[in-house]
Amino acid sequence: MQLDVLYFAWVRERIGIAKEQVSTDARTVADLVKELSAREERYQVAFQDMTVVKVAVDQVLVSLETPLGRAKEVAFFPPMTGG
Amino acid sequence: MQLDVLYFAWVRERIGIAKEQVSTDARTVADLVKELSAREERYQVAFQDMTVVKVAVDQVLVSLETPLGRAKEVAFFPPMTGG
Amino acid sequence: MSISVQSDDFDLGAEVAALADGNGDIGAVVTFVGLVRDTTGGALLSMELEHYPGMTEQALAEIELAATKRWSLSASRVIHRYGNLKTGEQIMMVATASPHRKDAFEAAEFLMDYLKTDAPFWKKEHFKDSTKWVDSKADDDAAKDRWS
Amino acid sequence: MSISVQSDDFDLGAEVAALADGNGDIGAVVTFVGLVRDTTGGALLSMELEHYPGMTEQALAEIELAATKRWSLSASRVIHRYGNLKTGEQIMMVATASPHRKDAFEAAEFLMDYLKTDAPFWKKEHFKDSTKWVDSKADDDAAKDRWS
Repeated sequence: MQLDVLYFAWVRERIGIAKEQVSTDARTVADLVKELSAREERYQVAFQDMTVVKVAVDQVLVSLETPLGRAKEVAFFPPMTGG
Repeated sequence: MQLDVLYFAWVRERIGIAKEQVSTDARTVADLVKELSAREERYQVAFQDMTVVKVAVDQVLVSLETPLGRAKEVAFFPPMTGG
Repeated sequence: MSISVQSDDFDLGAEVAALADGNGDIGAVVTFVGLVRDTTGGALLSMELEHYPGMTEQALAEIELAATKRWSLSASRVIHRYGNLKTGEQIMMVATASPHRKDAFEAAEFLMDYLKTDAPFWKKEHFKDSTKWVDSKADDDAAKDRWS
Repeated sequence: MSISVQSDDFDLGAEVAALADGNGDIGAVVTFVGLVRDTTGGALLSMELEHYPGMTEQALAEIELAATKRWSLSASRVIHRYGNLKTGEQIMMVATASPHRKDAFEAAEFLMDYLKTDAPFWKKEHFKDSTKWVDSKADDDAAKDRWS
Protein backbone atom coordinates (compact mmCIF):
# COMPACT_ATOMS: atom_id res chain seq x y z
CA MET A 1 0.00 0.00 0.00
CA GLN A 2 1.22 3.50 -0.93
CA LEU A 3 0.55 6.17 1.71
CA ASP A 4 1.14 9.90 1.86
CA VAL A 5 2.49 10.46 5.36
CA LEU A 6 2.38 14.05 6.72
CA TYR A 7 4.07 15.54 9.76
CA PHE A 8 3.23 18.83 11.50
CA ALA A 9 4.72 21.13 14.14
CA TRP A 10 7.40 19.53 16.31
CA VAL A 11 6.75 16.07 14.83
CA ARG A 12 7.70 17.55 11.45
CA GLU A 13 10.77 19.23 12.93
CA ARG A 14 11.99 16.02 14.59
CA ILE A 15 11.49 13.88 11.50
CA GLY A 16 12.90 16.64 9.29
CA ILE A 17 10.34 16.49 6.48
CA ALA A 18 6.75 17.62 6.05
CA LYS A 19 5.59 14.81 3.76
CA GLU A 20 6.76 11.55 2.27
CA GLN A 21 5.44 8.57 0.36
CA VAL A 22 5.61 5.32 2.30
CA SER A 23 5.15 1.78 0.97
CA THR A 24 3.85 -0.33 3.78
CA ASP A 25 1.80 -3.38 4.71
CA ALA A 26 1.00 -1.97 8.18
CA ARG A 27 -2.49 -2.98 9.24
CA THR A 28 -3.08 -0.25 11.82
CA VAL A 29 -1.73 3.18 12.64
CA ALA A 30 0.22 1.61 15.52
CA ASP A 31 1.87 -0.84 13.07
CA LEU A 32 2.90 2.07 10.85
CA VAL A 33 4.42 3.91 13.83
CA LYS A 34 6.38 0.77 14.77
CA GLU A 35 7.58 0.31 11.22
CA LEU A 36 8.75 3.93 10.83
CA SER A 37 10.38 3.95 14.28
CA ALA A 38 12.41 0.86 13.33
CA ARG A 39 13.58 2.58 10.17
CA GLU A 40 15.56 5.53 11.53
CA GLU A 41 16.26 7.19 14.86
CA ARG A 42 14.55 10.47 13.94
CA TYR A 43 11.22 8.62 13.72
CA GLN A 44 11.91 6.89 17.01
CA VAL A 45 12.57 10.30 18.62
CA ALA A 46 9.40 11.81 17.19
CA PHE A 47 7.25 8.84 18.18
CA GLN A 48 8.84 8.00 21.53
CA ASP A 49 5.78 9.19 23.50
CA MET A 50 2.67 8.50 21.47
CA THR A 51 0.44 9.93 24.23
CA VAL A 52 1.43 13.39 22.92
CA VAL A 53 1.13 12.54 19.23
CA LYS A 54 -2.19 12.72 17.47
CA VAL A 55 -3.06 10.89 14.27
CA ALA A 56 -5.40 11.69 11.41
CA VAL A 57 -6.26 9.18 8.70
CA ASP A 58 -7.58 10.82 5.55
CA GLN A 59 -7.93 14.06 7.56
CA VAL A 60 -10.04 12.60 10.36
CA LEU A 61 -8.70 12.23 13.91
CA VAL A 62 -8.35 8.54 14.86
CA SER A 63 -6.79 6.39 17.55
CA LEU A 64 -3.62 4.33 17.23
CA GLU A 65 -5.61 1.13 16.90
CA THR A 66 -7.45 2.30 13.80
CA PRO A 67 -6.98 -0.01 10.80
CA LEU A 68 -5.47 1.78 7.80
CA GLY A 69 -7.86 0.03 5.39
CA ARG A 70 -7.81 1.91 2.07
CA ALA A 71 -6.32 5.04 3.60
CA LYS A 72 -4.46 7.43 1.29
CA GLU A 73 -3.14 9.97 3.79
CA VAL A 74 -1.90 9.59 7.35
CA ALA A 75 -0.80 12.59 9.42
CA PHE A 76 1.07 12.80 12.74
CA PHE A 77 1.12 15.93 14.89
CA PRO A 78 1.12 17.24 18.49
CA PRO A 79 -2.12 18.16 20.30
CA MET A 80 -3.60 21.24 18.64
CA THR A 81 -3.04 24.74 19.99
CA GLY A 82 -5.15 26.96 17.76
CA GLY A 83 -7.64 29.59 18.78
CA MET B 1 -39.81 67.46 52.28
CA GLN B 2 -39.41 68.48 48.62
CA LEU B 3 -38.87 65.59 46.22
CA ASP B 4 -38.19 65.37 42.50
CA VAL B 5 -40.37 62.50 41.34
CA LEU B 6 -39.56 60.94 37.96
CA TYR B 7 -41.58 58.52 35.84
CA PHE B 8 -40.34 56.36 32.95
CA ALA B 9 -41.79 54.21 30.16
CA TRP B 10 -45.44 53.21 30.65
CA VAL B 11 -45.49 54.61 34.19
CA ARG B 12 -44.68 58.01 32.65
CA GLU B 13 -47.31 57.52 29.94
CA ARG B 14 -50.02 56.63 32.48
CA ILE B 15 -49.23 59.52 34.79
CA GLY B 16 -48.79 61.85 31.84
CA ILE B 17 -45.65 63.65 32.97
CA ALA B 18 -41.96 62.75 33.14
CA LYS B 19 -41.11 64.72 36.26
CA GLU B 20 -42.69 66.75 39.01
CA GLN B 21 -41.88 68.32 42.36
CA VAL B 22 -43.77 66.81 45.27
CA SER B 23 -44.08 68.17 48.81
CA THR B 24 -44.61 65.25 51.13
CA ASP B 25 -44.14 63.93 54.63
CA ALA B 26 -44.16 60.30 53.43
CA ARG B 27 -41.80 58.18 55.51
CA THR B 28 -41.25 55.38 53.00
CA VAL B 29 -41.58 54.80 49.29
CA ALA B 30 -44.80 52.87 49.97
CA ASP B 31 -46.23 55.89 51.84
CA LEU B 32 -45.40 58.11 48.86
CA VAL B 33 -47.14 55.69 46.47
CA LYS B 34 -50.22 55.70 48.72
CA GLU B 35 -50.21 59.49 48.90
CA LEU B 36 -49.90 59.95 45.12
CA SER B 37 -52.54 57.27 44.40
CA ALA B 38 -55.00 59.09 46.66
CA ARG B 39 -54.38 62.31 44.79
CA GLU B 40 -55.62 61.48 41.27
CA GLU B 41 -56.81 58.46 39.32
CA ARG B 42 -53.90 58.49 36.85
CA TYR B 43 -51.51 57.72 39.73
CA GLN B 44 -53.80 54.99 40.95
CA VAL B 45 -53.80 53.45 37.47
CA ALA B 46 -50.03 53.62 37.20
CA PHE B 47 -49.47 52.19 40.66
CA GLN B 48 -52.30 49.63 40.75
CA ASP B 49 -49.90 46.67 40.59
CA MET B 50 -46.70 47.60 42.39
CA THR B 51 -45.20 44.14 41.67
CA VAL B 52 -44.48 45.43 38.14
CA VAL B 53 -43.24 48.86 39.22
CA LYS B 54 -39.64 49.38 40.26
CA VAL B 55 -38.39 52.23 42.39
CA ALA B 56 -35.08 54.07 42.58
CA VAL B 57 -34.25 56.52 45.35
CA ASP B 58 -31.47 58.91 44.40
CA GLN B 59 -30.77 56.66 41.39
CA VAL B 60 -30.35 53.44 43.35
CA LEU B 61 -32.85 50.56 43.08
CA VAL B 62 -34.71 50.08 46.37
CA SER B 63 -37.72 48.24 47.75
CA LEU B 64 -41.10 49.76 48.64
CA GLU B 65 -40.27 49.64 52.33
CA THR B 66 -37.21 51.83 51.97
CA PRO B 67 -37.37 54.99 54.14
CA LEU B 68 -37.10 58.18 52.11
CA GLY B 69 -34.77 59.78 54.64
CA ARG B 70 -33.05 62.77 53.02
CA ALA B 71 -33.85 61.60 49.50
CA LYS B 72 -33.88 64.21 46.74
CA GLU B 73 -35.05 62.12 43.79
CA VAL B 74 -37.48 59.21 43.55
CA ALA B 75 -38.16 57.43 40.26
CA PHE B 76 -40.86 54.92 39.28
CA PHE B 77 -40.60 52.69 36.22
CA PRO B 78 -41.40 49.21 34.83
CA PRO B 79 -38.88 46.35 34.98
CA MET B 80 -35.98 47.17 32.67
CA THR B 81 -35.77 45.84 29.13
CA GLY B 82 -32.40 47.07 27.89
CA GLY B 83 -29.68 45.07 26.21
CA MET C 1 -13.37 50.09 32.12
CA SER C 2 -15.38 52.46 30.01
CA ILE C 3 -19.07 53.22 29.54
CA SER C 4 -20.98 55.23 26.96
CA VAL C 5 -24.69 55.96 26.77
CA GLN C 6 -25.28 57.59 23.41
CA SER C 7 -27.71 57.98 20.52
CA ASP C 8 -24.97 57.45 17.90
CA ASP C 9 -24.12 54.07 16.44
CA PHE C 10 -20.77 52.44 17.27
CA ASP C 11 -18.07 50.57 15.34
CA LEU C 12 -17.54 47.16 16.96
CA GLY C 13 -14.20 46.50 15.25
CA ALA C 14 -12.79 49.88 16.27
CA GLU C 15 -13.99 49.42 19.85
CA VAL C 16 -12.33 46.01 20.15
CA ALA C 17 -9.12 47.30 18.55
CA ALA C 18 -9.02 50.20 21.03
CA LEU C 19 -9.64 47.83 23.93
CA ALA C 20 -6.73 45.56 23.05
CA ASP C 21 -4.36 48.26 21.83
CA GLY C 22 -0.94 48.28 23.43
CA ASN C 23 -1.74 45.55 25.93
CA GLY C 24 0.22 42.44 24.95
CA ASP C 25 -1.29 40.44 27.79
CA ILE C 26 -4.75 40.20 26.22
CA GLY C 27 -5.35 36.82 24.59
CA ALA C 28 -9.13 36.85 24.41
CA VAL C 29 -11.83 39.39 23.64
CA VAL C 30 -15.50 38.46 23.87
CA THR C 31 -18.21 40.78 22.60
CA PHE C 32 -21.97 40.78 22.71
CA VAL C 33 -23.95 42.95 20.33
CA GLY C 34 -27.69 43.43 20.77
CA LEU C 35 -29.63 44.20 17.60
CA VAL C 36 -33.16 45.46 17.01
CA ARG C 37 -35.15 42.32 16.32
CA ASP C 38 -38.46 42.28 14.52
CA THR C 39 -40.45 39.41 16.01
CA THR C 40 -43.45 40.18 13.77
CA GLY C 41 -41.75 39.39 10.49
CA GLY C 42 -41.73 42.87 8.99
CA ALA C 43 -44.31 44.99 10.81
CA LEU C 44 -41.89 46.76 13.15
CA LEU C 45 -41.34 50.38 12.12
CA SER C 46 -38.86 51.26 14.83
CA MET C 47 -37.71 50.49 18.34
CA GLU C 48 -37.62 53.37 20.81
CA LEU C 49 -35.06 53.18 23.57
CA GLU C 50 -35.73 55.25 26.69
CA HIS C 51 -33.35 55.51 29.63
CA TYR C 52 -32.85 57.27 32.95
CA PRO C 53 -29.94 59.69 32.45
CA GLY C 54 -27.61 59.68 35.41
CA MET C 55 -28.82 56.45 36.92
CA THR C 56 -28.00 54.57 33.70
CA GLU C 57 -24.32 55.46 33.78
CA GLN C 58 -24.13 54.76 37.50
CA ALA C 59 -25.82 51.34 37.17
CA LEU C 60 -23.57 50.34 34.27
CA ALA C 61 -20.45 51.45 36.14
CA GLU C 62 -21.44 49.34 39.14
CA ILE C 63 -22.09 46.28 36.99
CA GLU C 64 -18.75 46.72 35.25
CA LEU C 65 -16.96 47.12 38.58
CA ALA C 66 -18.56 43.93 39.90
CA ALA C 67 -17.33 42.03 36.82
CA THR C 68 -13.83 43.44 37.25
CA LYS C 69 -13.69 42.23 40.84
CA ARG C 70 -14.86 38.76 39.94
CA TRP C 71 -12.83 37.96 36.83
CA SER C 72 -9.35 38.68 35.56
CA LEU C 73 -10.18 41.42 33.07
CA SER C 74 -7.59 43.53 31.29
CA ALA C 75 -10.24 45.88 29.91
CA SER C 76 -13.95 46.17 29.30
CA ARG C 77 -16.33 48.38 27.39
CA VAL C 78 -20.09 48.96 27.52
CA ILE C 79 -21.99 51.06 24.98
CA HIS C 80 -25.76 51.41 25.05
CA ARG C 81 -27.75 53.54 22.65
CA TYR C 82 -31.03 55.37 23.18
CA GLY C 83 -33.50 56.96 20.78
CA ASN C 84 -35.24 55.53 17.72
CA LEU C 85 -33.63 52.55 16.05
CA LYS C 86 -34.60 50.49 12.99
CA THR C 87 -34.74 46.71 12.61
CA GLY C 88 -31.23 45.29 12.44
CA GLU C 89 -29.58 48.34 14.01
CA GLN C 90 -27.11 47.88 16.84
CA ILE C 91 -28.67 48.65 20.25
CA MET C 92 -25.73 48.01 22.51
CA MET C 93 -22.47 46.14 23.03
CA VAL C 94 -20.33 44.81 25.80
CA ALA C 95 -16.72 43.73 25.31
CA THR C 96 -14.45 41.99 27.77
CA ALA C 97 -10.71 41.47 27.33
CA SER C 98 -8.70 39.00 29.37
CA PRO C 99 -5.57 36.86 29.23
CA HIS C 100 -7.91 33.81 29.18
CA ARG C 101 -11.06 33.01 27.24
CA LYS C 102 -13.00 31.59 30.19
CA ASP C 103 -12.80 34.90 32.07
CA ALA C 104 -13.73 36.89 28.99
CA PHE C 105 -16.77 34.70 28.24
CA GLU C 106 -18.08 34.56 31.80
CA ALA C 107 -17.60 38.28 32.42
CA ALA C 108 -19.43 39.16 29.18
CA GLU C 109 -22.38 36.93 30.15
CA PHE C 110 -22.41 38.41 33.65
CA LEU C 111 -22.41 41.98 32.26
CA MET C 112 -25.31 41.13 29.97
CA ASP C 113 -27.36 39.39 32.65
CA TYR C 114 -27.02 42.31 35.07
CA LEU C 115 -27.45 44.95 32.39
CA LYS C 116 -30.76 43.34 31.39
CA THR C 117 -32.22 43.57 34.90
CA ASP C 118 -30.39 46.48 36.56
CA ALA C 119 -29.70 49.13 33.92
CA PRO C 120 -32.67 51.52 33.46
CA PHE C 121 -33.48 51.12 29.78
CA TRP C 122 -36.91 50.48 28.30
CA LYS C 123 -37.83 49.40 24.80
CA LYS C 124 -40.98 50.43 22.97
CA GLU C 125 -41.93 48.88 19.64
CA HIS C 126 -43.59 51.14 17.08
CA PHE C 127 -45.92 49.56 14.51
CA LYS C 128 -48.07 51.21 11.82
CA ASP C 129 -50.99 51.96 14.12
CA SER C 130 -49.91 50.75 17.53
CA THR C 131 -47.06 50.75 20.02
CA LYS C 132 -46.00 48.20 22.59
CA TRP C 133 -43.66 48.35 25.54
CA VAL C 134 -41.44 45.27 25.46
CA ASP C 135 -42.12 43.04 28.46
CA SER C 136 -39.32 42.06 30.80
CA LYS C 137 -38.64 38.34 30.95
CA ALA C 138 -38.69 36.04 33.97
CA ASP C 139 -35.76 34.36 32.17
CA ASP C 140 -33.71 37.49 32.68
CA ASP C 141 -34.09 37.38 36.45
CA ALA C 142 -33.19 33.69 36.42
CA ALA C 143 -30.11 34.40 34.29
CA LYS C 144 -28.94 37.03 36.76
CA ASP C 145 -29.61 34.85 39.80
CA ARG C 146 -27.16 32.17 38.66
CA TRP C 147 -24.26 34.49 39.53
CA SER C 148 -25.18 34.88 43.19
CA MET D 1 -22.34 29.11 8.27
CA SER D 2 -19.05 30.23 6.82
CA ILE D 3 -15.39 29.38 7.38
CA SER D 4 -12.17 31.02 6.26
CA VAL D 5 -8.60 29.90 6.83
CA GLN D 6 -6.38 32.74 5.67
CA SER D 7 -3.12 34.61 6.26
CA ASP D 8 -4.82 38.02 5.94
CA ASP D 9 -6.21 39.94 8.89
CA PHE D 10 -9.99 40.41 9.25
CA ASP D 11 -12.34 43.25 10.18
CA LEU D 12 -14.49 42.17 13.12
CA GLY D 13 -17.07 44.95 12.68
CA ALA D 14 -17.53 44.20 8.98
CA GLU D 15 -17.84 40.46 9.66
CA VAL D 16 -20.55 41.01 12.29
CA ALA D 17 -22.38 43.48 10.05
CA ALA D 18 -22.34 40.97 7.18
CA LEU D 19 -23.58 38.21 9.49
CA ALA D 20 -26.61 40.18 10.66
CA ASP D 21 -27.36 41.92 7.37
CA GLY D 22 -30.90 41.55 6.14
CA ASN D 23 -31.99 39.15 8.85
CA GLY D 24 -34.40 40.97 11.16
CA ASP D 25 -34.71 37.95 13.42
CA ILE D 26 -31.21 38.27 14.89
CA GLY D 27 -31.27 39.85 18.34
CA ALA D 28 -27.86 38.76 19.61
CA VAL D 29 -24.39 38.39 18.16
CA VAL D 30 -21.56 37.01 20.29
CA THR D 31 -17.98 37.12 19.07
CA PHE D 32 -14.72 35.76 20.35
CA VAL D 33 -11.42 37.17 19.09
CA GLY D 34 -8.13 35.46 19.91
CA LEU D 35 -5.08 37.74 19.98
CA VAL D 36 -1.35 37.02 20.02
CA ARG D 37 -0.42 37.24 23.68
CA ASP D 38 3.10 37.84 24.95
CA THR D 39 3.37 35.98 28.24
CA THR D 40 7.03 37.02 28.65
CA GLY D 41 6.38 40.74 28.99
CA GLY D 42 7.99 41.88 25.77
CA ALA D 43 10.40 39.16 24.56
CA LEU D 44 8.07 37.64 21.95
CA LEU D 45 9.15 38.53 18.41
CA SER D 46 6.35 36.72 16.63
CA MET D 47 3.89 33.87 16.80
CA GLU D 48 3.95 31.37 13.94
CA LEU D 49 0.68 29.63 13.12
CA GLU D 50 0.92 26.33 11.26
CA HIS D 51 -2.08 24.33 10.08
CA TYR D 52 -3.05 21.25 8.09
CA PRO D 53 -4.63 22.51 4.87
CA GLY D 54 -7.69 20.51 3.94
CA MET D 55 -8.22 18.94 7.31
CA THR D 56 -8.48 22.37 8.95
CA GLU D 57 -11.44 23.46 6.86
CA GLN D 58 -13.12 20.07 7.28
CA ALA D 59 -12.67 20.08 11.07
CA LEU D 60 -13.99 23.65 11.40
CA ALA D 61 -17.00 22.85 9.21
CA GLU D 62 -17.85 19.85 11.38
CA ILE D 63 -17.59 21.90 14.58
CA GLU D 64 -19.78 24.62 13.10
CA LEU D 65 -22.34 22.05 11.96
CA ALA D 66 -22.45 20.51 15.45
CA ALA D 67 -23.13 23.96 16.96
CA THR D 68 -25.88 24.63 14.42
CA LYS D 69 -27.62 21.38 15.34
CA ARG D 70 -27.45 22.10 19.05
CA TRP D 71 -28.47 25.78 19.25
CA SER D 72 -30.86 28.08 17.45
CA LEU D 73 -28.35 29.93 15.27
CA SER D 74 -29.33 32.31 12.48
CA ALA D 75 -25.74 32.55 11.23
CA SER D 76 -22.17 31.84 12.27
CA ARG D 77 -18.68 32.68 11.08
CA VAL D 78 -15.24 31.25 11.81
CA ILE D 79 -12.01 32.85 10.60
CA HIS D 80 -8.59 31.49 11.56
CA ARG D 81 -5.31 32.92 10.34
CA TYR D 82 -1.97 31.18 9.71
CA GLY D 83 1.55 32.50 9.17
CA ASN D 84 3.62 34.90 11.24
CA LEU D 85 1.77 37.24 13.58
CA LYS D 86 2.97 39.93 15.98
CA THR D 87 1.95 40.54 19.59
CA GLY D 88 -1.57 41.98 19.74
CA GLU D 89 -2.52 40.82 16.24
CA GLN D 90 -5.79 39.01 15.71
CA ILE D 91 -5.31 35.24 15.36
CA MET D 92 -8.91 34.16 14.86
CA MET D 93 -12.56 34.90 15.48
CA VAL D 94 -15.84 33.11 15.87
CA ALA D 95 -19.21 34.86 15.68
CA THR D 96 -22.62 33.43 16.42
CA ALA D 97 -25.93 35.13 15.67
CA SER D 98 -29.22 34.08 17.21
CA PRO D 99 -32.64 35.42 18.17
CA HIS D 100 -31.58 34.91 21.83
CA ARG D 101 -28.42 35.73 23.73
CA LYS D 102 -28.17 32.42 25.60
CA ASP D 103 -27.90 30.47 22.34
CA ALA D 104 -25.37 32.91 20.91
CA PHE D 105 -23.18 32.76 24.05
CA GLU D 106 -23.27 28.99 24.46
CA ALA D 107 -22.67 28.28 20.78
CA ALA D 108 -19.68 30.64 20.72
CA GLU D 109 -18.16 28.93 23.76
CA PHE D 110 -18.81 25.52 22.22
CA LEU D 111 -17.16 26.56 18.94
CA MET D 112 -14.11 27.81 20.83
CA ASP D 113 -13.79 24.72 23.03
CA TYR D 114 -13.94 22.34 20.07
CA LEU D 115 -11.77 24.51 17.85
CA LYS D 116 -9.04 24.47 20.53
CA THR D 117 -8.89 20.67 20.66
CA ASP D 118 -10.08 19.49 17.23
CA ALA D 119 -8.89 22.00 14.62
CA PRO D 120 -5.33 21.26 13.41
CA PHE D 121 -3.50 24.48 14.23
CA TRP D 122 -0.20 24.78 16.08
CA LYS D 123 1.44 27.85 17.55
CA LYS D 124 5.18 28.44 17.75
CA GLU D 125 6.62 31.37 19.67
CA HIS D 126 9.70 33.06 18.25
CA PHE D 127 12.09 34.80 20.64
CA LYS D 128 15.46 36.48 19.96
CA ASP D 129 17.51 33.30 20.13
CA SER D 130 14.96 30.56 20.75
CA THR D 131 11.64 29.16 19.66
CA LYS D 132 8.96 27.29 21.59
CA TRP D 133 5.94 25.27 20.48
CA VAL D 134 2.99 26.33 22.62
CA ASP D 135 1.82 23.46 24.83
CA SER D 136 -1.75 22.27 24.68
CA LYS D 137 -3.64 22.62 27.92
CA ALA D 138 -5.41 19.94 29.96
CA ASP D 139 -7.93 22.75 30.63
CA ASP D 140 -8.86 22.71 26.97
CA ASP D 141 -9.84 19.04 27.03
CA ALA D 142 -11.87 19.64 30.18
CA ALA D 143 -13.61 22.62 28.57
CA LYS D 144 -14.59 20.51 25.59
CA ASP D 145 -15.77 17.59 27.72
CA ARG D 146 -18.42 19.68 29.46
CA TRP D 147 -20.50 19.65 26.27
CA SER D 148 -20.78 15.87 26.04
